Amino acid sequence: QDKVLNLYSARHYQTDEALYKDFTAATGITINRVDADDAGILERLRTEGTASPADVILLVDAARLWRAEEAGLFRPLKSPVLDKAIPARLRGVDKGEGPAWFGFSTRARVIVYNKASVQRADVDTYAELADPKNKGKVCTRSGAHPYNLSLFGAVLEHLGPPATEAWLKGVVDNMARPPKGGDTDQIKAVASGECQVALSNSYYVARMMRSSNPADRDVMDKVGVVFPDQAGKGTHVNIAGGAVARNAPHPEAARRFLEYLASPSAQAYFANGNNEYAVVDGVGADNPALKALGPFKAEVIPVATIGANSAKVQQMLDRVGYK
Amino acid sequence: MALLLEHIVVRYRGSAAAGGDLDAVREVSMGLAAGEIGVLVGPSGCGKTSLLRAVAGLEPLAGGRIRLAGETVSDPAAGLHRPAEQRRVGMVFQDYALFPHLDVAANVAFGLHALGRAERAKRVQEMLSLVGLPEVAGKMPHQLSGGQQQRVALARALAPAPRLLLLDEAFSALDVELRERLAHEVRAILKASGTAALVVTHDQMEAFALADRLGVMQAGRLEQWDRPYDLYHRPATRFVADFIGHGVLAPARIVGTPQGPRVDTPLGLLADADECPLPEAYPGGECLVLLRADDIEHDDAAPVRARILRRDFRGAEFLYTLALADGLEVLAHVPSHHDHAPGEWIGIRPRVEHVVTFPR
Amino acid sequence: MALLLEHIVVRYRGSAAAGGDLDAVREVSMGLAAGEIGVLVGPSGCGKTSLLRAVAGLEPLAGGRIRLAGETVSDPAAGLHRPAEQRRVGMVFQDYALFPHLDVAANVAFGLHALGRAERAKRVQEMLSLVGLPEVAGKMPHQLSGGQQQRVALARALAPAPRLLLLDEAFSALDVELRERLAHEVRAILKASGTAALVVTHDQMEAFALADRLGVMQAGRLEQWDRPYDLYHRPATRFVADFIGHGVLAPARIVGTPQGPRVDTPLGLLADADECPLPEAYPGGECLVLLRADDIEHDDAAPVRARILRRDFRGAEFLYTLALADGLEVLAHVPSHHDHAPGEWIGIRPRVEHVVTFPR
Amino acid sequence: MRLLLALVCVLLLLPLVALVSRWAALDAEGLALWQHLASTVLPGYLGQSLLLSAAVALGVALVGGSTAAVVTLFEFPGRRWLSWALLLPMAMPAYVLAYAWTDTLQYSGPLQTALRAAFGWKGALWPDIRSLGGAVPLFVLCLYPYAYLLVRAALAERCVPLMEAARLLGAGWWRRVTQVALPMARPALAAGVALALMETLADYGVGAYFGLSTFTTGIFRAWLSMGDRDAAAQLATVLLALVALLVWMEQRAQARLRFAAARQGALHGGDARPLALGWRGSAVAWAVCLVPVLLGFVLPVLALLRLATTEGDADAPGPDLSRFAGWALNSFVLAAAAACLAVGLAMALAAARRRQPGGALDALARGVGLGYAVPGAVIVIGLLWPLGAWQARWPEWPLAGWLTAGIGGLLYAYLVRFSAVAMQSVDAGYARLPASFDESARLLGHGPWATWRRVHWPLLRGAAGTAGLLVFVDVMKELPATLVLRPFNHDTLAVVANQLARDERLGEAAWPSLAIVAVGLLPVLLLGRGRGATGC
Ligand SMILES: Nc1ncnc2c1ncn2[C@@H]1O[C@H](COP(=O)(O)OP(=O)(O)OP(=O)(O)O)[C@@H](O)[C@H]1O
Ligand SMILES: Nc1ncnc2c1ncn2[C@@H]1O[C@H](COP(=O)(O)OP(=O)(O)OP(=O)(O)O)[C@@H](O)[C@H]1O
Ligand SMILES: [Mg+2]
Ligand SMILES: [Mg+2]
Repeated sequence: QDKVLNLYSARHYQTDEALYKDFTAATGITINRVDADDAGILERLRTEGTASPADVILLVDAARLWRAEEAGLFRPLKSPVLDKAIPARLRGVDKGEGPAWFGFSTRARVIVYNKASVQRADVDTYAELADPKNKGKVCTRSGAHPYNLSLFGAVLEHLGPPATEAWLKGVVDNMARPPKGGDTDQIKAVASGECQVALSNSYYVARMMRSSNPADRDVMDKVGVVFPDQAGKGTHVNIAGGAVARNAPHPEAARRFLEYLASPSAQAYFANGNNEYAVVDGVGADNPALKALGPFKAEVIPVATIGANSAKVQQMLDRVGYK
Repeated sequence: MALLLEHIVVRYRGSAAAGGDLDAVREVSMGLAAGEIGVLVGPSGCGKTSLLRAVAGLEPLAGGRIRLAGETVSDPAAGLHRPAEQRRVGMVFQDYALFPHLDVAANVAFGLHALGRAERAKRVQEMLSLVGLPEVAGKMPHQLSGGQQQRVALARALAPAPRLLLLDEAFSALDVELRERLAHEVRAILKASGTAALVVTHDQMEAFALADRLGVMQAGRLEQWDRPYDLYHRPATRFVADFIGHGVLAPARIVGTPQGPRVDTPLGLLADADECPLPEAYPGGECLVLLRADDIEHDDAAPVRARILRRDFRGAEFLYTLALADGLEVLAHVPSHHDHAPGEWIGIRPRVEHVVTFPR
Repeated sequence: MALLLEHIVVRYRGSAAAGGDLDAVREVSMGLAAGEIGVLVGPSGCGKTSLLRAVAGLEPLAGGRIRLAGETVSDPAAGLHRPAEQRRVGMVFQDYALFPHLDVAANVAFGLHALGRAERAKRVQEMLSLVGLPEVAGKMPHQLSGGQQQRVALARALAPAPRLLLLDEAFSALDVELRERLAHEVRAILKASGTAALVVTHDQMEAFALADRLGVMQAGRLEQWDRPYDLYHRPATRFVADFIGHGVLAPARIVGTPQGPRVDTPLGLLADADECPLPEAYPGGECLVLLRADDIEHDDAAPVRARILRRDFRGAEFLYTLALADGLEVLAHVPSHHDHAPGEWIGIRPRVEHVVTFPR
Repeated sequence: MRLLLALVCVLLLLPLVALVSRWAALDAEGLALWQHLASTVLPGYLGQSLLLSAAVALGVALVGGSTAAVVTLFEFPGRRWLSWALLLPMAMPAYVLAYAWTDTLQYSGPLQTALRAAFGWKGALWPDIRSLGGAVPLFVLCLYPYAYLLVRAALAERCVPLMEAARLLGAGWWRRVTQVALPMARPALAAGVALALMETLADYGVGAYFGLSTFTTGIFRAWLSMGDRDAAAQLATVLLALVALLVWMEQRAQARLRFAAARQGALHGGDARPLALGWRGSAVAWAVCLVPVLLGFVLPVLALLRLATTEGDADAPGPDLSRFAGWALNSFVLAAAAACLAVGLAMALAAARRRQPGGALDALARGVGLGYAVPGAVIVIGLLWPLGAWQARWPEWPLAGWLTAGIGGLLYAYLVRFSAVAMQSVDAGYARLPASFDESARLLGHGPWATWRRVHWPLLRGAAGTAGLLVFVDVMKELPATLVLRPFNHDTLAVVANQLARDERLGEAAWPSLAIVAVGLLPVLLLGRGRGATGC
């Protein structure tokens, strides 16, 4: 019986500590943890090869999960528990030995807008971000950020290359200022009037809505949130997920950990602690912010395609001058 | 007066461990007229450099007053201290202090920033030619030998035509020939421009050749400040007598003779000496008399005989250290063809032009 | 041989802009026996320092060989270069190079790390007393005068009792008296311990007084390496004749006389000279003869008369620069009581002991 | 010994060589990518990088040089205090400074919001700080201490006789400073500016946050967005080549000067007397010195404190002291160990090169010096590549596993990246020791080691301290390598701050950021206390 679990995590959420503590309390398995960014984690894993001490890898970007799977860094896992708990579209493709990775939470890429100066109807699709009517109103973080790359990859899948590039060009033309800062910065910029429309991950929005800081609530009073494309393909959703490392020295502990992440308590944590959408149905309904945001239609798209698209998207960004 | 020092004092503050405060220059007074060259000699550590630095304005005075061309530049009592860069004083340092980041030409041109480019270049070439280094303008200081560096330092100090030039052993790293030539030319330049100079040297020949006024310092004091000839022949103190030239102070007695007072020395009566003091000048006439090495002639016929203790070859002559029968040691210059070995007895005779006596 | 140089060459690499490579020392050969003191003189920049640095092992040789006490220490042909710290050679630098972070005592003790604490302290005091600075042990180098620094550097070099001592103008910042005393004492120490020394100096008096062997360098070459007396009286080259002492090379002709060959000079026949070459030595007997300032006597009765061009007071004597009727300039040492003014005509007479001639 | 040093250098060069070796992987696809880059973003990257580094270099030279000159050459009330305070901004990581200033000044920040509210003004009251124009002063503020420290040390040991000679040649203080003191300190100034420049070029944090399109941003896009590590490595080598060119040019320009300083008796133990200033001069001196301290330290710290106390999410746990102590300890141990190693290596290298200049060791050392210009994350790639190759070749010797199991890999990466910092400082110190000191010591029977111990070390303690300090604070602030290479459960303050910042919890990130500053200040305090302003 393994007593330790070595975890490489790209989850940068300090509040995850509670999650790990619960696991240790429940199983007696202590967790050794290194967290870094997705790319660094994968690089390290790749280098260590057979000597890697890693058991479980947690990443926060679907494209990365796909790429790591492609690179053969994961060990497929047959787990009835996981198969039952996690919808198939949020898992890796089962090639016979089980899926290589599992999504445990999702976050939606929403549009926030300044309620005072923008009509909700003018910004309720991603496409409208490129519409000339929103000229000088849009602000986003860097196009090269994984959250944006993932969204754009999905757009590329829906529209095809020429239309996507035209759309990106339109977004660039509509920008109030060059891309900079993080998602929260965009929300604040919208609230303060620096720009009127922005993209953000849902959990940042939810976090600000739940914040006890009056300044944050003030911000949220001024902005509206839309789940785009509800009438179309649905809002873009990204996945945070995990996998067993190819050379995991403690595969059994790894399995137990992944299964734990799919357990209701862990899922509730994702929803309540970090304002993500749980993948297990019915969990997290008690998060007031998520409740306030309400249910929404998520786009359905194979993760693999998004992952494969990001290089192409980056080149388009380069061409249209999306920084 | 181009330079006037009145009772100047230079003091270095020191920790008690290092011996406490030190008065490196004590109450020195002297004057230099325009175009005059003053030379300071004295034993190592007697305060020569400190005095020059005070005149240049690099050391504050602890007392006294310095006047340059009539203008008071240092007067601690009045709280006055003109900064060095405003004194228009040129100085060549004991350690040259060339700017290592500038080539030779730029070093020499450093003090010429007021001049136009062409004029400056001309002046630099002029100065470098003067010191015999017209071809090194483009070299860096570290590529020069010691003597070459010293000459560049001299050229640099002369270039801005200072109103007073201070040379601190500025020729020490040069060979005799070059040194004499340079001393001559510098002298000529100074005379032509009416610039006064204060020079420190250890080479007494050079001091005599260069000086209009010669001073001997000891332990911070200026013992004598006089014309070179006078300083040599009429030293004011025992220290000066001892320090200048080769000589010994021998016990003597002044006696009255029909021809006037005479000095009776272990070498016999000094016959043809001028300026002999009266016997009454000293109790019982007992005194010390200065016997320089060139006051003593080797003459095998002489009645006084001395044993050769040591013989130093000095090129043109030997310097003999001799012991009289009574043990008194004297020195004698003897042309180098008189070649006697140590231990031999030879005859000597005094031939003193200027009698110099001191109390015992 | 304590030190043997065989055709050594020291080369500084230089960019083409700075004049390309420079052979600072060219094919110099010389030897020093144990306990012998060799002295090098020569004009500024002639390569003296470079030679010393090569011997010390601080500059690599470009050619030749250096042997110390029988052991080859530098031989570029054999790829041999014994590092400086293994040569047991002491050196006093032209710029002293005292360690600024150590006080005087620690500077002197620097080379004595093999000794015990008490012994070391004793040796330091001994050395400091030798150089006349027993009381500065606790001072820092920058608190010393130039001469004091130089003496500390000397004490530091002497302290570990090196097997060869190199002195690069080690006495230049000292007054004559101290310099002579130190030279004497250092000489005594070297002799007592059988240590050889190679000394660079610009003071010819000092060179003569100190040297067992004296060398004159010029433009990297050692022109002559000889006993001081011989070097003075039998200079091997015109350069040496010119460089050593005060003198001129006057045109002369060697003529046969009944008493043997004689030299006919503008001052008349040199009568009582030894070693006169035969007239056949030069075409037509035409040659140059060395007339030193002390070879020429002032004698109002002499037939040859000369006009005084310049008179330099040198303490014991005047150095007169004289012009003969035909314009030839000669120098003469005249005791300082013969006081003639420039412009006067005086009688002179040659009195040459050793005839030195060169081809015209 | 030389061989050992050469070996260490080769080891440190390995990641750089690995980067260069990726050019071998250039295929048709890679070529197409290069064409794409060249026709779209590359000119922009180059332009922004050059503009940024030129402006930062100029700023660092000006601020660092002038403040160092002011506190060493002049005497005025508060000089000692200021000369210490000027080091404070060094403890401030660039990205933290960026957060602090952005939060304060941005459109939606408290200042603009309040002003707009108070005066009814509309729109942006001043240009956004998150731009190239804003990045320049920011980099200058946190990088000028490099130049300041090195120049201060050089000026404190300035040659008194030379300054006096200049006075006697009629040069007033301005000429003395500009034409003698500063040129003499030029190697130090150049070293400081070179460090600042390399750090600027290697920066990713500020560049990403400000949305700059610098070369380094480009490298990261190639790697992260396009997943093309080869292209990233190739881009990184272009950066390397650029820096190598700059370094080479400066060294050529300085060759004469360095040699001169090494032969001349430039080091003078004498006390350098600073020029006393009147009240007007003192006021100017205060202004010159206080502005960088205020902008680079005091105000940002206040801004961080404001952030920490007002922006925090109430239900997020506040700073937990015991955990902070653990993180701080990790940071401190890593920084101290890396500083010791880097300084030791720099001293050994400098001594060996001084004894026998030229040759392979010189070239190797110069190569190692370039590591600083490579972004930390790229170094990580360069370091992991060879390790991966080794791992694949000899699975029974799991080098990579060993290195990441402890802090060995981290220290290795730190050395690759920060040896340059130590070397610059130590080399600048060595350049001021005249060769005749070594020669004297050798003639007095001291071999290389004894000479080092008894002459070099006592005279270079200041330079070594400076070197150690620089490496220490650099490691404290280092992020990408620490993030990826550290062993399990070994978080440092920088890692924690980064986690929170990435999660856009700037309020909470302010605490570990302040802690970085606090721990970084420890050696600054030590160094400042141990030696006076002119001490060194
Ligand atoms: N490091 C160097 N690089 C290039 N040239 C040099 C170097 N050191 C000396 N020289 C040149 O070599 C020649 C000999 O120099 P050296 O120092 O040996 O002369 P020196 O006889 O000691 O002169 P001095 O009596 O003036 O000290 C000079 O022309 C000098 O310019
Ligand atoms: N900065 C200083 N601090 C303390 N004492 C000093 C300092 N400079 C010089 N001295 C001391 O002052 C005295 C006079 O020094 P100074 O340099 O004036 O002598 P000097 O006559 O030039 O000697 P030298 O002929 O050896 O150069 C010496 O005893 C010296 O030790
Ligand atoms: Mg002096
Ligand atoms: Mg020399």
